[in-house]
Amino acid sequence: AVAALFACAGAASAETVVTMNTVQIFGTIDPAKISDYTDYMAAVNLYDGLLTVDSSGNLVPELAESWAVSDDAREATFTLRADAHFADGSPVEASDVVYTFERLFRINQGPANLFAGVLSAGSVEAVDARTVKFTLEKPFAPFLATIPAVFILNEDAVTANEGGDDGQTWLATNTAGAGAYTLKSWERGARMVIVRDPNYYKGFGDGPIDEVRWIVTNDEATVKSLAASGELTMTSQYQSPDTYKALEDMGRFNIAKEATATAFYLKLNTKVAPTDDVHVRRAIALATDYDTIREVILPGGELTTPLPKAFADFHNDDIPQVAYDLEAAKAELAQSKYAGQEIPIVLGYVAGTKFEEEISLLMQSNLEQIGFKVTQQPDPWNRITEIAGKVETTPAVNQVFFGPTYPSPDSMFYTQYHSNAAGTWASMEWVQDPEVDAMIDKARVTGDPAGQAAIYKELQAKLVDIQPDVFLLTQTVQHAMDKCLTGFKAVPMQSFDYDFTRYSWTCK
Amino acid sequence: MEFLSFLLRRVGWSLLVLVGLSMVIFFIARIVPGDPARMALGPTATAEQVEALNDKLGLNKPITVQYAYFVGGLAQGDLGRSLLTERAVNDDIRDTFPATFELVFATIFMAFVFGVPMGVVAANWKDRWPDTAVRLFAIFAAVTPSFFLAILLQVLAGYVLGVLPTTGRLSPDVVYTAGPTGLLIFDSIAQGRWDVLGDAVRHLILPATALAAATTGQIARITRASMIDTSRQDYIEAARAFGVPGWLRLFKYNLRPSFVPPLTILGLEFASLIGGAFVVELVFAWPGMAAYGIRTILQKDLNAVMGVVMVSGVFFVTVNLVIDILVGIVDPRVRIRGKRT
Amino acid sequence: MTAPLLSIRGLKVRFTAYGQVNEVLHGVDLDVPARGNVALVGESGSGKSVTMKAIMGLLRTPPAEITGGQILFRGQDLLTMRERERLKLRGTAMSMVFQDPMSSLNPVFTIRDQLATILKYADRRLGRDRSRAQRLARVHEVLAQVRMREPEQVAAAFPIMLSGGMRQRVLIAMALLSEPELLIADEPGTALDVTTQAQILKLLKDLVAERGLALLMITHNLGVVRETADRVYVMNKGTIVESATTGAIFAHPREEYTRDLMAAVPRLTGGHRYGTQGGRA
Amino acid sequence: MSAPVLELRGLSKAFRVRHGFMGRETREIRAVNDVSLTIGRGEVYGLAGESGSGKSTIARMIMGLTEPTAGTILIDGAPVAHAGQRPVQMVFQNPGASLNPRRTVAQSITVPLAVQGVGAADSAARVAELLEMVELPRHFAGRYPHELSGGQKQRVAIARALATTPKLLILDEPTSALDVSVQAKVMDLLADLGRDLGLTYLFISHDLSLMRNFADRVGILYLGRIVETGTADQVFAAPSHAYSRLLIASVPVMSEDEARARPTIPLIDGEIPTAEALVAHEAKQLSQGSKA
Amino acid sequence: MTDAGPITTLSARQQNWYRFSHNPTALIGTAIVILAVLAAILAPLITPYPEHVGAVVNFRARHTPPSAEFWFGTDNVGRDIFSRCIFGLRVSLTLAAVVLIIAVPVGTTLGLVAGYFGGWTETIIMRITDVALAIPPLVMALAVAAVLTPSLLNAMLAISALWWTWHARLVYSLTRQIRALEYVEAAETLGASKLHILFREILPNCLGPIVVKTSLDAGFVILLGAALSFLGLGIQPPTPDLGTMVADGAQFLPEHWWESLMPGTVILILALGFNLLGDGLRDLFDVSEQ
Ligand SMILES: Nc1ncnc2c1ncn2[C@@H]1O[C@H](COP(=O)(O)OP(=O)(O)OP(=O)(O)O)[C@@H](O)[C@H]1O
Ligand SMILES: Nc1ncnc2c1ncn2[C@@H]1O[C@H](COP(=O)(O)OP(=O)(O)OP(=O)(O)O)[C@@H](O)[C@H]1O
Ligand SMILES: [Mg+2]
Ligand SMILES: [Mg+2]
Repeated sequence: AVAALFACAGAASAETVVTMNTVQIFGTIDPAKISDYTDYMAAVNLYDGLLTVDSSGNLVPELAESWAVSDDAREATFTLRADAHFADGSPVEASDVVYTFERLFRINQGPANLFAGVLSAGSVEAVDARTVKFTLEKPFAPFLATIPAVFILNEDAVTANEGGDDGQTWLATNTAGAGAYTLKSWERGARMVIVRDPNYYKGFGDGPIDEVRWIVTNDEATVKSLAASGELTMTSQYQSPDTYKALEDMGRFNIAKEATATAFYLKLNTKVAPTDDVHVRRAIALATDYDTIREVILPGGELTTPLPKAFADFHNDDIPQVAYDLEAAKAELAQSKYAGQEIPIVLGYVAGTKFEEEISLLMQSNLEQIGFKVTQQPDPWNRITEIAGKVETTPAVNQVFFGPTYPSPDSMFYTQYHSNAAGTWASMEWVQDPEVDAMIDKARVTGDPAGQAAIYKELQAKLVDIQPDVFLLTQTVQHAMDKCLTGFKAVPMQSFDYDFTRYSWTCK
Repeated sequence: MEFLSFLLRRVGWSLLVLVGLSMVIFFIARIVPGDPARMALGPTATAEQVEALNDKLGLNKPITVQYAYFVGGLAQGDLGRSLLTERAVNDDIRDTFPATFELVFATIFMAFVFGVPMGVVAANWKDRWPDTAVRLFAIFAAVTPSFFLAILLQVLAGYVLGVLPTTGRLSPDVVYTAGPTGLLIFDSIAQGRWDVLGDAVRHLILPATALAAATTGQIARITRASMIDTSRQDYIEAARAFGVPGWLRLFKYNLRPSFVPPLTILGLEFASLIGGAFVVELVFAWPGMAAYGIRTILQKDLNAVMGVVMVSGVFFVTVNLVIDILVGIVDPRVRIRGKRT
Repeated sequence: MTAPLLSIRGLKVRFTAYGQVNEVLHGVDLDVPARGNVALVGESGSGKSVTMKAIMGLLRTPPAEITGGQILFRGQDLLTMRERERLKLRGTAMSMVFQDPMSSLNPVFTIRDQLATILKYADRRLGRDRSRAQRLARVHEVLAQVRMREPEQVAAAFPIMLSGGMRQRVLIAMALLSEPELLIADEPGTALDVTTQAQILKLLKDLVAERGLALLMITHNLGVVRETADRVYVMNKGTIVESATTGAIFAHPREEYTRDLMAAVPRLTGGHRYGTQGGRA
Repeated sequence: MSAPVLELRGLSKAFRVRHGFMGRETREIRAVNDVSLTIGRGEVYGLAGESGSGKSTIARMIMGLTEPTAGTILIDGAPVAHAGQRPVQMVFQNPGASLNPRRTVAQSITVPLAVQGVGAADSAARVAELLEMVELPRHFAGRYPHELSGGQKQRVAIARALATTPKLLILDEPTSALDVSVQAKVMDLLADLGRDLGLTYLFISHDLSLMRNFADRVGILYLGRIVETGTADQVFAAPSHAYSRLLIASVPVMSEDEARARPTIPLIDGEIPTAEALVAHEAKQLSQGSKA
Repeated sequence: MTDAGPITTLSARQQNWYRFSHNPTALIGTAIVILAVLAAILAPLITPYPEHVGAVVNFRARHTPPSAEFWFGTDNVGRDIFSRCIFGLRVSLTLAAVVLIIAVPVGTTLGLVAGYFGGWTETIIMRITDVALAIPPLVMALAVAAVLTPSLLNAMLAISALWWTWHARLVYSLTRQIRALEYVEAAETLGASKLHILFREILPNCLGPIVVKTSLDAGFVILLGAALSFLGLGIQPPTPDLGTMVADGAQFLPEHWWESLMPGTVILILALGFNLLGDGLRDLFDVSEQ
């Protein structure tokens, strides 16, 4: 007993703490509202969903141990794990799942949009305590892929704190999930600390992470000095190359590089001059110095179509990489209706983002060589969201990142190219092409993966042909990580790679 | 009596200023680009969802109706909900204001404690080396942008010294929930938590220094100029003739009549620092209202923007009222002969 | 005869402005014996105030510059004395009444505050031990001595609240606070009504007679000189042109300049109405 | 004598002085108490009195720098306008304070000239002329106040007031800092101007010998009230109020003749009495006399 | 007759010039400012790489430390920082000069008027000032940025719209203090116009603090310009301005220190020049100084 006591005390003092910086603040931890990358980072640790996603984009069981989809793809049934329980010890039951979805539909924010026209109140039923059945209003092939985005709430805990607003106030600062971690403290805008729940139903592997501290800072110097003082364990994925270099030089860090499913585009507004002419768009693609961008400015992998190669089964490998060739660009431009004159063009990007400014300058210097007259237009993010709302205000060229919110190509195509999704920063191309819409819709109702793949490959060819974007690169994420920390693997679903149950501390 | 009526009048006017401010800012905040509902919901949200949220927030009502809602809420002390944090703006401000207040207060304290004596020293040894030193320092301090200084201090502390913490208000392993005021220094003293006090002060030093430099420089320069003007007066000479010692002459006889300009600048700074603290707060991950304000503005989180501006407006108006009264106290001539028909 | 308390020898002062030099004192000689009651008269701008400031060490250098001479106080040359030593004398051993009552009082402190501070540091230099209450009592006492009707209230006032004459009396009170040996008064009675002036002159005379104060009074009022001073120095254009006992000088002014001065004094009996056609020369 | 240039009717001024914490207690100082007087065109009215008796306050009220608590001020028979629009000028008691330290002598003197629309060239000439009038060398035009002696500042102030020809000129101790020979010249000048231009003066001074030779009529102010008024000759020859007698008796004089001309004051307790003591003494005697 | 000899026979203007030209700091300040202006005008002639101001990128030479080739090093896209600093003077100097030329007179006049007249005038002006001061600059800038197209002129307007308030407040306090003085009363009784009293009697006695504040402002304005560029208002890349260069370079601290330190030093020297000049002007107005 004495030994046990000592062991305990020893363990307590030898807690493994991971301190990570994040560049944005945590907006919310309410599963019905989480929407961005940072929100998911916290939620994926604090909550569990029915399914989750692994690094190859496969769906893997979490609260549900098994699931089945009916032949007509209109019904999905999940069976919950018998041993699954919430942080307060109560078991996870089908009614909790029903409650979670009903609440999501009522609030109609966050992941709710994934189910618009697919599920609504009453579509989710508890068959028995451990079985839930989803009835889809229309066939929706990517349905299963959207399931990990919804985290299951403890109905009893929330209704006890309902407070007239579906527990929104309460869940803004409290958690009621079955996740591996619980919230310890949260200073909005500055810091969040979560601690491991030793009773987590799935248990932990070797060298589990006991505590995770996120420090909100987008300042490179802060990150460097945190690292220098030994406080930092892991950086965000958004540091500058210099910072990675500096941290690597400290000796304590590994720089982990991973290709992701996030693509980086120059979105060309197909409805305004001069990018309304496909020859101009192709000329821009030819005048892009891919190597410099991918190797010097923003390390990244090849991107030949709108779809990153991470979607291996769906990627059209037949399309070659465009080569940087100013002569060819000039020739292409000569075919456009703007040929023979100085062509004014606006390059938009997010103000204050170093690499975007660099890319913009690089584009400017190349474009001016082939006869464009460039105006730079850096805008703060909020302004970009506004100008993206109208064709006329959307600049001709825009630098935009876009990554899948659920592990299906649909996430990439629908949001960016479908007419129904027009008017957001993700669709600054204003493609609005009936053919494209038809292909996206068709893929959505095609249950069989091979059939889907065929449609998506054709769609890629079509999109490359009309060239609404310059496909700059697929993002390579980099993290400087303490050499003792292992387990990071990129997952093609936002922030699921920061699920700290997947990490371990290998030093003693 | 007279003072009381003066005070009441000024408070009344201050309220009017706040009403004016609320109207101006209400309008301005709506000009700021961005669709709040769209930004809150993200790019994948459907148009219906955006519409629904706009409905819920009342953002598609005429602006006058929106303003009436806002004032109605304000009258009940309710600033509405923040889109960014999904919480009541009141709660957000209650959480973040003390941190900013503490920072600003520490800054003003430093600016005052260093700036004024530096100005005095420079004026007294005009054109000699202490003056040159102070002037150079003041110019350096005044034109070094606070973000630059913040980063510099942080790099210095992080790389070279490693003694002072570079982020947050308290170390993560200090277990403490702030008391009623939310001001760590004050609460920890009230509760006798000396360990917390020490930790809080150590956290405060770098951000406050980064923020204080420009103000200190300004105060030093203005104090110097004003002191030199006053030192020409006969009464300073008279004090010398009666053997009043040099330091007293300097810090009392000369400083007090010279105090109106530094006081005014200090008052202005006090308020504007709340707005300017955000860079420092961002660099030092300081959980303050300035950083919150910036985020909400960039997200066009209208309720939160209004809340932050109104709170800092109240603060500003109060500080300037106090300054105006102090000017009267510092220079009785303003009071006695100030009123004329 | 013992050496005088204050003795000025060949004092020369000049001002430099914009690179141009302007000598205003060309070698002033003047003695004030202990218990002496000396008057310095002379036309406006002749250098009286500058002489006095030189004695007190208040000339601002630059622009002023003492280019020659000695100022001996108790036989010691003030001009070569160390500043610290000199500071010890000011306000205690020697004291002065300023000419301009308005600008010589600090506008932002009450009279009481200013007087008590001066007294406190005079006490400190003299090693005198007095409580604050005692000092305030002394302040009120001196204010009463200079014929303030309500000393407490005057003490509580800011300078701006006092009339010209009251301010001048405050300045006199300031100089008398710590019972100096030498008092230099620059036109101490100009802003006072004659009754008060008479009383204050009497007070000063009494101090000379009873306490052994040495008084150097600068004035334009020859009537005042006649009724108070023992000895008169007449200054013109930066030099002393004549000096004699009061009786002698009023009986037989030697210098033309002195005679002119006396002739210009208006008479209480009237008969010399102003205006060139009014019959005056 | 023609219509009065200045008429004061029941003019009073009480200052409220605040004491204590945040000025909770107030006390009244009755600086001027029910003063009435008239000054006719071309007349010189001398106002004398104890220091602090309210002379400057009266002057300030006439100038519109201080609001009276009661009473009216009529200039040329009409109630007065704002300060600066009154046809009145004043030489302030404190020459040092009434000159702007940042303005040269010439700049200060040109102020009233500019008001009259005198051009730059003319006004330079006029400045030189005015400086000459007050016995200051021409080159003083470029000096700043701190470079002047007390008397020199006072002369600049006089020159400035003379730059225009106001209906009424208030002189608050205009020559207190001047030596007698300059004083004589300045007074001559003022008297000449008064006669030639028909100026009216309100002349405030402690120098009663000077007043005797300058004023036509004299008023004696004591504790904020006019206790005696009459022609200069009357008042000086036979002062009727106890305070006036004390005042005249205290004038320092140059000769024995003058000393003899001063009224004699009864000694109280073997001393020259203070003003209060004397006034109280006479009042007592008066009441005893009436009883007897 | 007084004849203490002339102190000086110089006119007020000659005296001012004397005081100014005998003040070493003022002369150094003037020299710095004149040099900066000259450098800005002659930038194309005196910079080694004038083309680096335009659309030039050279990623091979990025982040080069200071050397004989690049005196101040190169920035993140390989442009010569020295050349950009000198060209940056153009924008920064214009910005500072125009803003201060608009804001200081406006603020000063309003402060004078409010402080002197009191009553309703004071209430209205100062309460409007309070409202304007209470609006966070960033909110204001964002709103202006939303309405106006990005250009240097609009940036200057936006900053001026914020800046006058500071001077209004400062001058207001000073005026309240000075209007109680006797020489102001004297001028009033002399019938001097309000204009004269405000600008000739009161203003010269407030100039010390105003000049000092203004000369400090020059540096602040240049830096605020950077914040505006960040918000998309103001000057657009690749045109250089010093404030933006400092702000951008700060992201590369401490490794590539020259990228923000060099333009920072230029601002510093410029500010030093303005401040020394300001001190010189202050002494110029301080007539008892010789
Ligand atoms: N700071 C100064 N700079 C230049 N000249 C000065 C300065 N102070 C005084 N003077 C000049 O020195 C001379 C003597 O001045 P001082 O004040 O001693 O005269 P005064 O005899 O006291 O005259 P008054 O009786 O008018 O006060 C005057 O001509 C005056 O202009
Ligand atoms: N602003 C003020 N506040 C309070 N009391 C004042 C104020 N101004 C003047 N007094 C008081 O009013 C009374 C009259 O002052 P005033 O200046 O008129 O006297 P005076 O007759 O000119 O005296 P003197 O001959 O000494 O100049 C004095 O008791 C003075 O203290
Ligand atoms: Mg003198
Ligand atoms: Mg008076």
